[in-house]
Amino acid sequence: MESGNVAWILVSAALVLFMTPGLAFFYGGMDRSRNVLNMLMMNFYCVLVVPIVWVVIGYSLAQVPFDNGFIGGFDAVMLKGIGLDDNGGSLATIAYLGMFAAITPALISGAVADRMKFSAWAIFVPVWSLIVYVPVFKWVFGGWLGQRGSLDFAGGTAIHVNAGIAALAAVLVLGKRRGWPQEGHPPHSMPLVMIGTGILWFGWFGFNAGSALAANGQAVQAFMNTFLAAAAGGLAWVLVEWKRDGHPTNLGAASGIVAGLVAITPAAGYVSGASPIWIGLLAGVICSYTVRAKVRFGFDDSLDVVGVHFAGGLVGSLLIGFFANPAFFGGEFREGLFYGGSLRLLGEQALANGVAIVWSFGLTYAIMVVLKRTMGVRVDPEVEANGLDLELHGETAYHGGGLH
Amino acid sequence: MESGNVAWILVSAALVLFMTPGLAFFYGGMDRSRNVLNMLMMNFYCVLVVPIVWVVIGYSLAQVPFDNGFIGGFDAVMLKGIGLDDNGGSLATIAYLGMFAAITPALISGAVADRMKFSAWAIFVPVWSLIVYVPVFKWVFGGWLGQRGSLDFAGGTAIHVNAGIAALAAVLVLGKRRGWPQEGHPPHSMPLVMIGTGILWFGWFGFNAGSALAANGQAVQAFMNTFLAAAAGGLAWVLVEWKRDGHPTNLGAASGIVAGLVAITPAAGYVSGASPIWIGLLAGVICSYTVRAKVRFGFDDSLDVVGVHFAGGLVGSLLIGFFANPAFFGGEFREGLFYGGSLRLLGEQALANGVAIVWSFGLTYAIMVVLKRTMGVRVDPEVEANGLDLELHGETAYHGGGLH
Amino acid sequence: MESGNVAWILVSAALVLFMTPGLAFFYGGMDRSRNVLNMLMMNFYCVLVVPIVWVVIGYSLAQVPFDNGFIGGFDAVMLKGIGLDDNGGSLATIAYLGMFAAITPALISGAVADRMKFSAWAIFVPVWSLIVYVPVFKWVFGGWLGQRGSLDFAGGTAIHVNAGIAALAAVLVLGKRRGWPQEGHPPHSMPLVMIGTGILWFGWFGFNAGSALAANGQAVQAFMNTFLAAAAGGLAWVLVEWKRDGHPTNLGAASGIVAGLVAITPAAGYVSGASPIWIGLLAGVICSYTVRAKVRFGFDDSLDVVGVHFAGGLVGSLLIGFFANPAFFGGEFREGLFYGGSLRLLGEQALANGVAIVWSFGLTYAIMVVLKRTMGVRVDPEVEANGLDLELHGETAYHGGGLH
Amino acid sequence: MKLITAVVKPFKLDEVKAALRSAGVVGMTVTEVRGFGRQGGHTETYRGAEYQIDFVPKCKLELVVEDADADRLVDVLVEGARTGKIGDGKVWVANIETLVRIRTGESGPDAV
Amino acid sequence: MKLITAVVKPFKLDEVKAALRSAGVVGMTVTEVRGFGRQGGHTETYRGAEYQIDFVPKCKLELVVEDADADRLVDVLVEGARTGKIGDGKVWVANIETLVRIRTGESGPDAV
Amino acid sequence: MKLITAVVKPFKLDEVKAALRSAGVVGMTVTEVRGFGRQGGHTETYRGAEYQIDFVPKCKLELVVEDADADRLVDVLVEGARTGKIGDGKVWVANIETLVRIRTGESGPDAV
Ligand SMILES: Nc1ncnc2c1ncn2[C@@H]1O[C@H](COP(=O)(O)OP(=O)(O)O)[C@@H](O)[C@H]1O
Ligand SMILES: Nc1ncnc2c1ncn2[C@@H]1O[C@H](COP(=O)(O)OP(=O)(O)O)[C@@H](O)[C@H]1O
Ligand SMILES: Nc1ncnc2c1ncn2[C@@H]1O[C@H](COP(=O)(O)OP(=O)(O)O)[C@@H](O)[C@H]1O
Repeated sequence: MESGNVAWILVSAALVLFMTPGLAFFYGGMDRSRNVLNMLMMNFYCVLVVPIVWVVIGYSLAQVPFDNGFIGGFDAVMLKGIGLDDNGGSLATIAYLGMFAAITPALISGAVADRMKFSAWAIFVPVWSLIVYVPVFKWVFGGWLGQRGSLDFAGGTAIHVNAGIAALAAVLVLGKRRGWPQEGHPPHSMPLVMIGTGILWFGWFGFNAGSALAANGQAVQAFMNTFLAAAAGGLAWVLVEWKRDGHPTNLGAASGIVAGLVAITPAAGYVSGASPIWIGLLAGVICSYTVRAKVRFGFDDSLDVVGVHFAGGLVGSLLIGFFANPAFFGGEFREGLFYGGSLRLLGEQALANGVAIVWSFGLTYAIMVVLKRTMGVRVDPEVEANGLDLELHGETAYHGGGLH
Repeated sequence: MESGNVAWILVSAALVLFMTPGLAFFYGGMDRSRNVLNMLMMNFYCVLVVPIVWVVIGYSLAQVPFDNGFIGGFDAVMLKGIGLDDNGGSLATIAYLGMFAAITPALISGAVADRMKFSAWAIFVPVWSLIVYVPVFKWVFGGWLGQRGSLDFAGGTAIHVNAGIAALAAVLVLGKRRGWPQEGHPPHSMPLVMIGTGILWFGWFGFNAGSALAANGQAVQAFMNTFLAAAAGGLAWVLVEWKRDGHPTNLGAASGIVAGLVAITPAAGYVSGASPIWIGLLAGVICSYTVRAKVRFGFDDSLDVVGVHFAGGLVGSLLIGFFANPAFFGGEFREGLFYGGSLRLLGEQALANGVAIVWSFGLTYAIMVVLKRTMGVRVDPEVEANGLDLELHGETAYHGGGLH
Repeated sequence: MESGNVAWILVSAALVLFMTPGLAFFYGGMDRSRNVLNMLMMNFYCVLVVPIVWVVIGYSLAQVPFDNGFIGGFDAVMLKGIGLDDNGGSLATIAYLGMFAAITPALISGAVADRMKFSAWAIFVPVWSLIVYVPVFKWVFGGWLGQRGSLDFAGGTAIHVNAGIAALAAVLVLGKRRGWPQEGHPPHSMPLVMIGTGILWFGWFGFNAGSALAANGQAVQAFMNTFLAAAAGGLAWVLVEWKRDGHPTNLGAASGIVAGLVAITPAAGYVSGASPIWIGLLAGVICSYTVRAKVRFGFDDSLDVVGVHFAGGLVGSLLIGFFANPAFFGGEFREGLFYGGSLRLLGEQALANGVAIVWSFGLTYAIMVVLKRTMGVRVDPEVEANGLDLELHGETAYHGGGLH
Repeated sequence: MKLITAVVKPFKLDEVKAALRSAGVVGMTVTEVRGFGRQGGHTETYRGAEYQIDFVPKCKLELVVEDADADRLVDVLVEGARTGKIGDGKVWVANIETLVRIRTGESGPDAV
Repeated sequence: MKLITAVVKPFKLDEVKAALRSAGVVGMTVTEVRGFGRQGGHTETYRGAEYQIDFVPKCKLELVVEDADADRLVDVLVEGARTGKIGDGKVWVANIETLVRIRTGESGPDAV
Repeated sequence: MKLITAVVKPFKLDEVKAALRSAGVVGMTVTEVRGFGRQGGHTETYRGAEYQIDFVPKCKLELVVEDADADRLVDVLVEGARTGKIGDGKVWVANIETLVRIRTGESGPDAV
């Protein structure tokens, strides 16, 4: 592999690693000051445990042998047989994919905020990674769903839809926060939210453009798409809420940026021209409404993982059925409806997401129920009232003045 | 284009994108806690609207056709005709330049802080981008000013002088903040300022060294210059204030770093050896005094955009006339005075900046006056007193304790 | 040099620059709110003064002539003779190494927190860089210790052990903080600590993988090692404290991540497979105990520079003697004990660290004593009580509400 | 007139406020405070070092009320703030001489 | 002696302080508080969900003064803090028994 | 019963608390406040512009105590908080009518 490609994959991997702290700040800022450290810890924990799980067994199960459509095997356990030939190209890819494995369960943490036992989370993350993330990843990237022709460039189905629907299953088992939805909890630190947003967008260039696994034209287009869809998503959300709620807000901008980024993720290497703008705009508008579903349907998805990641990921994934443009890329994938294609691609997208949704929802629900029956998943009401930071982690986020 | 160059441009573009949040935190930390979200929003808004404007029409007007000395045209509207040949090289450059387009109006936000209507800002940004930024950019990079031989490596004239003088025009129309200059408002969060400073310096390597549009010797020297000038600028400011005001401060270090970075921006690909140290030192010393001009002359440039970006950009741009060293780069530009050149280069630098200043000041003033006469540019005194965060955005930066 | 390699070195250099602010936030968040700005300033000061010192004289002394085993000379003073041939490769390396020179003394700041005169620090940093850092760097990288066969990939001995033992010497001269160890001072802002942690990990990919000075297989393995050791270190620390103290904490996760990163630093380009996981786990467990040494032995190392950087660096450096795997890299270094090597490598590691420890401890102690006898190193008790931010820097970290 | 001061658990604030409002209270002033009492503090552990935090977060309410309402409102307050667990807090009542509404200059009961 | 307590709008604090200083006050203590009153709170909207924030930021001033000065200073305070808009705040006065200056141990009017 | 209010230097808080505890105090409430007084404020310089900060950080303690203990505790407090330097703060005492323990509803001295 050329040094330029190796450099690009390594940079992209570092960028995706940086996204998990970014996500932690994005979520943590939205949380109350007595639970922010629990939120940070749930996220940081993912980058502690998943990397180990990934290289010990996850990668092997997710990929090797490559021609197996359903699940890999044990051939590459603990990186067995992975050398540095090809200038380190394959090892770089494994590291890069490990970053994705780490951030995916972290996405779910926003939904279960403020009430989940950390001990349960500590078990949930590696288990979920192995029995939910790994198979869906396999099926979508190189496995049977991918082989049928569904497209997912950087993880719309495998990551956002997957984690988003898992978040729904998790909160259905976990139950609502004390006082929700009557009591509101505005973000305790909007600057922290915006720090997270900045890091997320920055890192997402690695997430999407890195998924070309080379510094080539497709990477460049994915980069441009990531730039435009995020901007369009943020703009759309801000305009909707300005009209609807009377104010253009920072949280709206941040949420719209993330919605646009989520939606372009599956499509980034397949669409071109003005398409990312349309995808971003649609995602921004739609997600600014889907975040309201939780109140209507009564599931307490604390920080809107379902409304943003599930909805945004699904929107983006289905829009590939309209906007995919193989001619532009000189690629061998199906055309979208707007580029002369048939309904076939849209059908494949629907199928792939449908399978991911069923698998992820069902198994996540099952994992949560087992955890609930064994160790319990929910903190005591008093712990919830006093705040998880102090009760579970023995820490307090801010200590000021002379009072300590 | 080699993969190494593509990788470098993409990384640089991501770094420049990251600078706008960085700028938001740098400015936002300096602001009072009741206006910090408005400040963040003004900055983030730029990366929402400008990318769209840039690819829809801005880039085309700014560049295509390339041989037009005054203004581009409509040939590349909505990226028409831009493919992925040359390994994505041209598209990468368009994305990269889009980041510059986005951060330039964001610079102005520091001047108008605490009192500008967000609705007026929402119009100002795209309009200013198209009728002020785009032409100046064209003239300097490839247009008539550049063709005459003036030098601007990464945007000293096109970005910092341009935005800096626009900031002056904007505040002259907008008027002073209530209570200024009698009432002082120390930074509400210095750690936030320093977070912004760290991000800005980090991102600035992409801004300057990326402007070589290749991972080559010129990029490396631009990188080294960015490193040294920032350090020298920060050191100079700190030493000046230590002597003058009695304390070495974080805000002084941060301001000096930014001043050094601004000053080296136009020169980064043209100077070598000890020159960046001198440029940084001079910028640090000079800007530590120019920030005082606002009180003497009575214009309320809230966060010193004029004193740092206009002054620093001008200093750096004129110093090219002394320090430019084509022999070192094997480049085809004129020598500076210290390297055996004539006054010609200095003259061209003065001309280019003079033209940018007149155009930018005049048109920015005109835009602001039109906005003032139509929708109004200034919030009500009560809004100003209560804080823009709550009044304009319906948000509060920090919510602590049990009081909500 | 290929453009891909140049790109990678430049990116790595930018990442390492970003680490110093990251370190500042990591330390600053742990500090009390009345001293956080002093802590930030001590760190930022390093990136202001050291870059200048490095290019003016440090690099030359540290490297040129290359075949001198003990100390360089004056041939490359102020970058004399360094051109842009080889596509800027050598200049890129000098910039990259300058980042390391800057962060090394910054590490020490955590130990002397809350009581050192900033004026003394301002002298200490450049002096220490030249007479402690530069020789040790030379001996380890290309000098007599390296020539004998000791290994230090990215600065375990030259940076972490060196700065860690210097921290011990510094606090022995400086004395304890008022009230220590009876009075405790919990971190004033854990989110700031975690922001620093995120930046440090992100930047450390440049620190370690960049040290291959090319985007090649060794860089990729160093990257993977950095990923795994940090995760394992964080996991180990969290598990130890969960068992021992009853809570898994964010500060534990952060400290373990840093401990893992420190320990893998010297080994990153020499070990493979599961080795980084073992190294990270060991470092996490060991450092979670070595941080307690300060209370037992009564030296007031405020933010655990000795317990984390000295201990972690030493652990990692010695473990090379067990885990070094030249066959995997096709490299020409000695095997570790687990890969069929003799005790020789371990002996060389012990020698190199021993020499670094003696030199660094002795000279740092001497510098501090001289500073103490001349200008004084310690602030007045009243300054310490009122906080260094206000007294030394005339600044306050946070200004909230209407009370100013 | 009377000044009722109450120190309560932060998460009870909303309930107390609602109860007082129902009881006719139209104004009060709240402060974030730290309490030291029988409840004791807690321990936080950072890098294995224990820090004893003696002060726990509380909210302090201050209400100026008419003499006749004082007893009743103290009861309402006590009712609303009680969890029955240690650390529920205290209420005390002091006499005050004047109350003035700044906006209008009204004083006495009219100013409440 | 008297303890004057005032709750005022934060942005009026500087003016009030200046007015009191001119009226001879040399010491006071200020607290950031949150007020609940007729002024009502405000609504913040996050992701389209409305949060009712009942408590608005206020500053509380406490001044211990000599009996003879109390009325005059209340007037100065009311004057300085008034905007005429709802939410301007309240002033109340209570009797206190002793005032001691910690530094010197002086007590009574000398301690002010 | 009596309400003792004290404004002290923040870094003296721990000492004062310890002294009061030794003197038998089992409960108190502390607030972060800002003081304005003879001590004067300080100047901060940002980008060469001076800002006069008049208010310095202080801690305010409130203790409700039995009448008989008040004088003694004031002395303990004054003792513990004194540095002898300007700005040491003030202590004042007011009468209060009732004290209620929310948890139990006890009132008067039993509620302390
Ligand atoms: N004597 C006192 N004076 C002032 N405040 C007190 C006093 N005693 C307790 N408090 C406040 O009441 C809170 C609860 O008191 P505590 O003794 O912990 O529990 P309880 O009221 O249930 O006996 C304390 O945290 C403190 O804020
Ligand atoms: N009865 C009261 N006791 C204590 N504080 C009060 C009382 N009523 C009002 N306040 C304080 O005064 C502030 C202003 O009161 P509000 O009723 O909003 O307006 P106004 O004083 O103009 O009638 C409130 O925010 C609150 O802090
Ligand atoms: N008259 C007063 N009423 C209320 N608080 C006061 C008064 N005078 C001083 N204080 C408080 O006491 C603190 C110390 O007072 P100061 O005049 O600075 O010093 P000293 O008490 O040593 O004379 C002030 O910062 C303020 O918080």
